[in-house]
Amino acid sequence: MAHTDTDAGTPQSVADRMAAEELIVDVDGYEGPLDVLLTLSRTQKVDLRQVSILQLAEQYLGFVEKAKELRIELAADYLVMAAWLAFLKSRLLLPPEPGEEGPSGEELAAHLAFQLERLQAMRDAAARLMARDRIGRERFARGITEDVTHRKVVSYTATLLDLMQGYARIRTKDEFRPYVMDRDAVLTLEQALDGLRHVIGAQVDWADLVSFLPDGWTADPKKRRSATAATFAATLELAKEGKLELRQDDTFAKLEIRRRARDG
Amino acid sequence: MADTQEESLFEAPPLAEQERMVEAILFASAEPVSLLELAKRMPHGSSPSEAVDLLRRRYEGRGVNVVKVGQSFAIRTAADLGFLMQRETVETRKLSRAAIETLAIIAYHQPVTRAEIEEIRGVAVSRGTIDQLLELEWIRLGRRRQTPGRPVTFIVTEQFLDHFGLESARDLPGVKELRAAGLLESRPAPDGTDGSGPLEKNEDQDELFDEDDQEEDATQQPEEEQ
Amino acid sequence: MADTQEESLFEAPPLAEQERMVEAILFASAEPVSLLELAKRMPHGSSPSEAVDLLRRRYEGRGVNVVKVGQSFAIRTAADLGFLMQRETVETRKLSRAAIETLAIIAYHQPVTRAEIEEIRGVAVSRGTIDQLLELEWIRLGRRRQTPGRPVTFIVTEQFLDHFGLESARDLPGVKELRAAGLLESRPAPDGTDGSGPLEKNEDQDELFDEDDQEEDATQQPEEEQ
Repeated sequence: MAHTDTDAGTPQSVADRMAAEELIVDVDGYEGPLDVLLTLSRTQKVDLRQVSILQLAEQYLGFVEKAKELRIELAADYLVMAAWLAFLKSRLLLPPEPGEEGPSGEELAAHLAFQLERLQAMRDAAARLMARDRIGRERFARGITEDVTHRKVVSYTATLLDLMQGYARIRTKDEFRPYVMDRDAVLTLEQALDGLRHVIGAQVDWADLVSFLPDGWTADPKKRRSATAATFAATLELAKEGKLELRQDDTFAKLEIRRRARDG
Repeated sequence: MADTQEESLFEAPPLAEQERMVEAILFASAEPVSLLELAKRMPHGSSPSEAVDLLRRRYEGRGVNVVKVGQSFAIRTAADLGFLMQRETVETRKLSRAAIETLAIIAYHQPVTRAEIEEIRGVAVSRGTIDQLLELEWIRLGRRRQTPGRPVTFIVTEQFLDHFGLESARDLPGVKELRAAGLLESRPAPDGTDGSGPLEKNEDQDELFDEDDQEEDATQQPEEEQ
Repeated sequence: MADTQEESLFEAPPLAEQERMVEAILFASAEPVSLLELAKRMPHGSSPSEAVDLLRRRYEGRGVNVVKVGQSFAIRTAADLGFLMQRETVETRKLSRAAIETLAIIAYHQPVTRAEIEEIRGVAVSRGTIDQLLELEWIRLGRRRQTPGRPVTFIVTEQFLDHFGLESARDLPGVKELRAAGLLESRPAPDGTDGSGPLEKNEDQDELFDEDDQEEDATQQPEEEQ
């Protein structure tokens, strides 16, 4: 308490000044100007709702003055608050100028009072909260826990349709093969030649080419067509070899073949 | 298919049996268990909420009690027996005054933006303070505020409620009185330095202090808001 | 609280209160607790073994029980409720094509040996496919075939009939019916039971080469191909 000298005419009481000094000694411990204002307001020893904002403004300005005297660096926001409170003080003291814009001093003061009251309320609430019966201090959770194991159960399903389609698929699978020309309805030239060579030697008289088609190749039109073509090609081949001769009376008339006489 | 068969073939177990099941499940877990989770684990057709009620009454006055935490339930030792317990749990890093105040502001004013917390405390909130509370899982992000910049909001979690033995945020000590006194409002400064409108905010808060809504809120992703 | 503790130095709390204490201690401890440890933590003059006995009886038939572990005590889930500590999620999957085909062959041709199945399918049948069907209890072993090597045969089960809503395997639609239902291509079966003409046949082959079929083929399991 080395600094008890004060300016003459200050409205502050000794107690206020001492409080302000204590504040200054511990200025780093305060969380900003609002915190300081809240602490200062307690020196008024009244309900926060009745706190005199004008007096509070003066207390704060005194605090800033003191800090200056003690060459304590105050953060910028402390000085901004000081300037704002000085402005508020002038508003509260002087009658409003006619036509003046902006909120009145009373409105600004009321808001500051609200802010202080709200901050104090939150501090009280925080204290009450922290004083509750807390887990790990008064109340305890289960010590031996059992983990819930997640088990994934896969259930397989199939429908009757799946089953039948599956069976159908197998039953048709044999037919499913790489595409090749289906030969069983085709009489090859070799087959026709083979057949014709065997019978032509005995054919002395002219006979219809169709009668030389192999057995089983006449009923089905597709087979008949193939057999006819192959047999005809075979007769041409044999004619070239000089083994038979063929004739046709007219266009689209029937083709006739017979053995070619060896001497002729 | 097997499921539906089970459902139709077997009736739910008797309520006394369901109570035993809830007892086993709650005893097995250190964390609160929701009614939804109970229903999932109990046989089809069970009525977890009835069973929990029975169990809750059974444990009244006992060494351990069934407590409601948000939409969940947990078994906790009776507070008067705390002296018997070994402080086995590692004490969480001592919270700074700033952290404690910030936590209280979030609890009482939720959903609340960082700017609003700063407005109430009159100082900037350091990143570390919020981080510490998030790490403790006592707070989490709420819906974004539908104001310019769409700032994120903070709300308290089920873990917070559990830790402080609260059923819901409505059970915070003195919350009714504070509301009645208008101290949970965010009044704009008369000189217009404060941007948040009190009407909008209070609507938000009403919602949050509504039981059903808390659950809804829990499932909501902040980014779902347009 | 300090008062009651001091008092208890001289007079033990009532047994009911001791029981509460034991309950809380056993609940919160991470390890089973011995009587000695209980005695250390409870007020002087307490009788832990009596209190444990009371608690033990109280939890008889409940969802959790007080059990003796060596010389110590712990609260544990009742044995019959262990299933609650598992959460089952049932995932329904379609049976693989190989399994369906194998199953179909067994159903249509039972009793059938593995070699016969392979002959009909035209590809090797993996061990896993048979195992899966056995596990599903849709097939089981039939009599051994009285041929060299006495191979086992497979037949379908009651469960199979149940699942597919059949009274007997004979109720399965025959090849002709499958064809009538459009499930079989109208080509004659290789065993020549069908009399449809060759003209149709070529048309069929065209059909077989359409896209669907080729895609279906691509889904076949490579290891199933011989």
